Amino acid sequence: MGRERLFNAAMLLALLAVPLLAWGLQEPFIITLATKVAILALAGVGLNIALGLGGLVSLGHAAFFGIGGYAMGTLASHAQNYEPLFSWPFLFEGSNQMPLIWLTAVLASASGALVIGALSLRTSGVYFIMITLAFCQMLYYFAISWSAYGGEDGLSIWVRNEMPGLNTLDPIQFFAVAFGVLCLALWFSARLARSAFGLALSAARQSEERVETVGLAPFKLRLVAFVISGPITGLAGALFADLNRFVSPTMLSWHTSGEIMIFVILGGVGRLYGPLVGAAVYILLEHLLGGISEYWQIFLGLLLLGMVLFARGGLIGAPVGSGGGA
Amino acid sequence: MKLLKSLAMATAVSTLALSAQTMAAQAETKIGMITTLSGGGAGLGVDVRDGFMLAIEAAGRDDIVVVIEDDQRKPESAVQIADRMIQSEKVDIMTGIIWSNLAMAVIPAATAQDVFYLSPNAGPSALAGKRCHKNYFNVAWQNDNLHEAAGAYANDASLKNSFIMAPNYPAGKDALTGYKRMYSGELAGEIYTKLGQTDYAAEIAQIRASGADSVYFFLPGGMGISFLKQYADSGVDLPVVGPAFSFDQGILQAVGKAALGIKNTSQWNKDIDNAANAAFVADFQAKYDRLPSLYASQGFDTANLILSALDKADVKDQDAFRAALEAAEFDSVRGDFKFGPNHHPVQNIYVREVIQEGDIFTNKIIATGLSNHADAYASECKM
Amino acid sequence: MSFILILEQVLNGLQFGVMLFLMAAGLTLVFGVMGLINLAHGSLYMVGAFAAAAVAGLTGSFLLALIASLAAAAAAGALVEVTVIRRLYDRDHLDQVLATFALILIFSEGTRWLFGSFPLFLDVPAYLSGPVTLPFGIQYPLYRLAIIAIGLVVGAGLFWLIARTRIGVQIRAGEADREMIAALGVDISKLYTVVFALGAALAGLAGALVGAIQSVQVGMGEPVLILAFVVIVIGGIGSIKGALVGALLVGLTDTLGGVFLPRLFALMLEPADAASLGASLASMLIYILMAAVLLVRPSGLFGGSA
Amino acid sequence: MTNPVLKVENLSKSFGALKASNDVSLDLRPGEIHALIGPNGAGKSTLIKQISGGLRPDAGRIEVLGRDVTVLDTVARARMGLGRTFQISSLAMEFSVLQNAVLGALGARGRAFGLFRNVMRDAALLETAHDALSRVGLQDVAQQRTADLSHGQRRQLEVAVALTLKPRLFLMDEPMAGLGASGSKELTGFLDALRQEAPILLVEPDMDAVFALADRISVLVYGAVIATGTADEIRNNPEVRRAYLGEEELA
Repeated sequence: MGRERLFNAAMLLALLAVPLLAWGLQEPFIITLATKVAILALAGVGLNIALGLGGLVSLGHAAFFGIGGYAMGTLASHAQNYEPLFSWPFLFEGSNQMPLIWLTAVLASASGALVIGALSLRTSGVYFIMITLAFCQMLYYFAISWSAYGGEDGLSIWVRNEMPGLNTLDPIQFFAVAFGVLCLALWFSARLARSAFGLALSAARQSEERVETVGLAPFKLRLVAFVISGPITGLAGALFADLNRFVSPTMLSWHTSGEIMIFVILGGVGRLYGPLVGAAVYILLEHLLGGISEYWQIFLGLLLLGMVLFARGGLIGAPVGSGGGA
Repeated sequence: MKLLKSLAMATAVSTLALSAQTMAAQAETKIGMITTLSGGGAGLGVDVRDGFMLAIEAAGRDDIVVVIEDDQRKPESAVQIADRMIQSEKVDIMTGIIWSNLAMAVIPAATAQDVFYLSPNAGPSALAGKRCHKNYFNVAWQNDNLHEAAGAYANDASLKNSFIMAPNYPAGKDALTGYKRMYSGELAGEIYTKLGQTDYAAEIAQIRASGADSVYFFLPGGMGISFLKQYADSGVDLPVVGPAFSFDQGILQAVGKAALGIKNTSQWNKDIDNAANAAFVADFQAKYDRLPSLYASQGFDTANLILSALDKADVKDQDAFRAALEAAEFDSVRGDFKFGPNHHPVQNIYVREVIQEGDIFTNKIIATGLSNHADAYASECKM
Repeated sequence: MSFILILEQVLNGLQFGVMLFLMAAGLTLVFGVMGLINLAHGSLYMVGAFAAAAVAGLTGSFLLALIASLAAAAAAGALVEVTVIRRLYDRDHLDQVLATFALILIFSEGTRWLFGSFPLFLDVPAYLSGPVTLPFGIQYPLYRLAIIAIGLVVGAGLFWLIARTRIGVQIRAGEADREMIAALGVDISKLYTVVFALGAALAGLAGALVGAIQSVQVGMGEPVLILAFVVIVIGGIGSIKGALVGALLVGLTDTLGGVFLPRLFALMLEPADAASLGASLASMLIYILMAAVLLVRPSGLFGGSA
Repeated sequence: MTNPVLKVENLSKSFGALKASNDVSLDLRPGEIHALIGPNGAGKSTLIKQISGGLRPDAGRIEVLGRDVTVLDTVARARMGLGRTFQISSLAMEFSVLQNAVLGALGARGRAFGLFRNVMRDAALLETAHDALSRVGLQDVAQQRTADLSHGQRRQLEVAVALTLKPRLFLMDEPMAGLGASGSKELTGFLDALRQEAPILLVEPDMDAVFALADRISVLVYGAVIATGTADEIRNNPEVRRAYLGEEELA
């Protein structure tokens, strides 16, 4: 385990060093890029709890990513237009305070995860992949036609939401917020993996029969895992929407689910820092290849294919060697 | 061959820009173009870019740098590229976005950071009305204009009971609102289809049963092609009217004879007789080996507008440059071109008919739907 | 709400269902026999359509175009199977999803590189175009009837192949127990290539048939891919019968839902809201249907193993 | 004789034409080892699966400690103290031996929703786990990955995990399979002592172990119990001899 912990620490330090360096060189865009890596890694960490620890292949995590985004969009748009969101039981005109927005995003995506999880976990294998995809598509089509919040045109927020004590408009400070939340999530998922719940959940992934025989219900374990995993991806959705100051149905599309899954697989499924490495590599590829040619996505496709076929344990598996896992 | 040429040119330009980034010479004007160059909707972005670069290269100025990037039709990619262009490459002017949802994601933030945005295509109603901005100009039209002209034409052609149809998304609702704003007849039916729908058999059956005397539809890209082919094959021969989006050069060849004779509204066509237009059509065909579409004409006009303003003022002096843009003293392919108070064009919108010249399908102007038409949101705009 | 309109809509639903069956049959076959999730199946649909458009453009014959679509898709399928898919059989669904997700990127942008960024022309042949009057006075496009006919013929051929021929026996055995048929001396790798190419050919044919009345453009395969997955999940993965029933069910639900839901709401709400609420619910309908089926039968109507 | 810990009454289960369990009735008394023998395919595993809750019988009742469990699932029956080992070992292969044992102890505790504290530093769980491992002789391979264990060691780990549940009765499906002569002898001694802790329903083809251990033996042939009795009664029962032992001369 030692080598993996060293590698993880190096990755985290790199993610911290790059924007600080860019801040010194007055290169704000690199800071924004690093913030995007931190936020998408957070979305991956959320999925990795369900996918890496619990073995739940969910192709619908964009649903929570989108719910988090729209939670932010709804509150912030009402705040900026001074229209009350609801007047009963108290007059509430939305808010542009990040803590309250995060809380709403977490609660909304947790309840979404509870409903979708309770229904989807009755199936398994490919059917589970497809039913999570179905729920995600349902939300996607709903968002497109829900004209109250921009429908397919999406919803733009003029000014990034505020964080008490920080000026979130300054890229480096917003990076600090995103980086902090990512570290918190990584610490939490590390503790979770080693906790009693983590042990039982991982056992359910390996042998459902064994977990039943010791008297623990796999369905409950997986549902709780889903309800923990959803809000973390939802929180990432809220932060992502704040990064772009824009929310749109594309956050809910199955392509987004696919991309979040790519972050986890690229880094190495079940690897604690897998999503961080996966997100960083994917975004770097998208950024670097983007300029090369009009048909850059062919190269992206070839690289992804090569990684899946040859880097068996994902990008962390290769340098750190096998072993490890949850 | 032409693909490789435009590919090489695009790479050359962007690598040139990347290298030029380090020594940001003061005299230089930097233009950032974000448009869709991959995926299903790439045809529109390629046309805008080719039209734009045709004018820039014709001017032969060495103090203009153009950075071109692909937004993959994804709002978050467009925002990310826009942030880079504004924050790190310090562009003075931005342009290129095709789709309304990407425009809404990028333009408000860009204009708020003192960057001029000249839209060659997307003209969402919000940016023409309450949320207009002094740094935002639209060179093409406001999204409703072509639909309003179609409504006006329907009255002239005494169509009394039209069946109208659009996808179930904001631009679709704007389209039918625009049509109804000018149309004075009855509505035999108003239906919204699923975005990206490819099979319209059910809708055509409803049209057949509705007793309408004409059909007005707004279905951009592949949706329009599918509908037109299935409509032609269905034996329902009610006259069809549509906006230019389903009848421009890139789409017409894929629809073929199913589109012959169909009326559509557009602010541009290749047979508008003025010197600039004739030269544009000839030069475009010579350089890119294909007829220009209305998107190419919009890209070309946007470039010439910038060039005319640069002749009169330095882009760093924003007020002077804005005045130069508002004056719009350049010979547009549409003839005389002027802006309304909310920086949206006040222009003629023609009615075209699809014809066949040799084995190429194209359009010819048959009437003027609306002349000197401004958009309906100008009054809400307080700059 | 005339009776004729209802009948016409049912025919539309059937035609859409039959087309979905061509797509779903290949998908469920590949998963049933090789246990592989192939997200790139939609790209083979696109390859078929582009091949047909190209050949129709050169030769002007629709028949040659259809044959070309079968051949091109089968060739592309076999090539992809030998180079990439073969390495994925023993990998878990995760790696299969990512690898085939990458294949979508390669196919889409590769096709755009070869054929350019604009939609291609592919039209219904003269002898099949225009409407024909059916009993009850329904005017219905001849070409759509042709699609229903071709689809049913191909479907029957597929059932015959699975039930009666040697390859069919091997396919059914492979679905039951992959290790067993390897032990029995069946050349597994050849069988897998054949099955994959067969699935690809079916998708290519569907692409060509539909391409004539829809738009042949990059990315046309993706919305159909999602529908095909919904179909095989409802029908039960691995079961051809399930794919047929699922396809017809989804075809009818999507078509009739799109027509009747807005009218249903129009009784309650005023037109504009009814239209957009109806349309949005209609687009969500098949996903609601799939979730409902899975809740009642967690492995599909005719589903075997998950 | 106090009332039985486990009572099975008229249990029937058929798969199409095959009657896997044909009106089976048997019970398990405290402090007893009740062996279940029969030729392959007699329906022993199907019977075990129905008792443990993995399979729902077509007819009949199952009672554990006086409570009807016929409709309860595996998890509920396990919580009532039904410990089980599997014929084909079903363990968490990626885990270490100790982690599997701790999983058992966690199951015994019942609440698995501790999200923060490191489970491998939970003194109570570790004590139960180490105690069970040492009783089956696996304490010195505690840190090894289960996947790297020998087949015999995995059988021992199955028993150990069952022990951590502190069950009120054991269902053991061929625990001796794959153990060498010495391993079987050792486990036989261990089970002999274990019966005081909780009675054992033992399915085991190894005749020496069965006759050495079992207080009572039931013989299952084609899904039906043809005889139940002490080792001697079974050995001399003509029906058993004909249907099952046949020419094999008994030691």
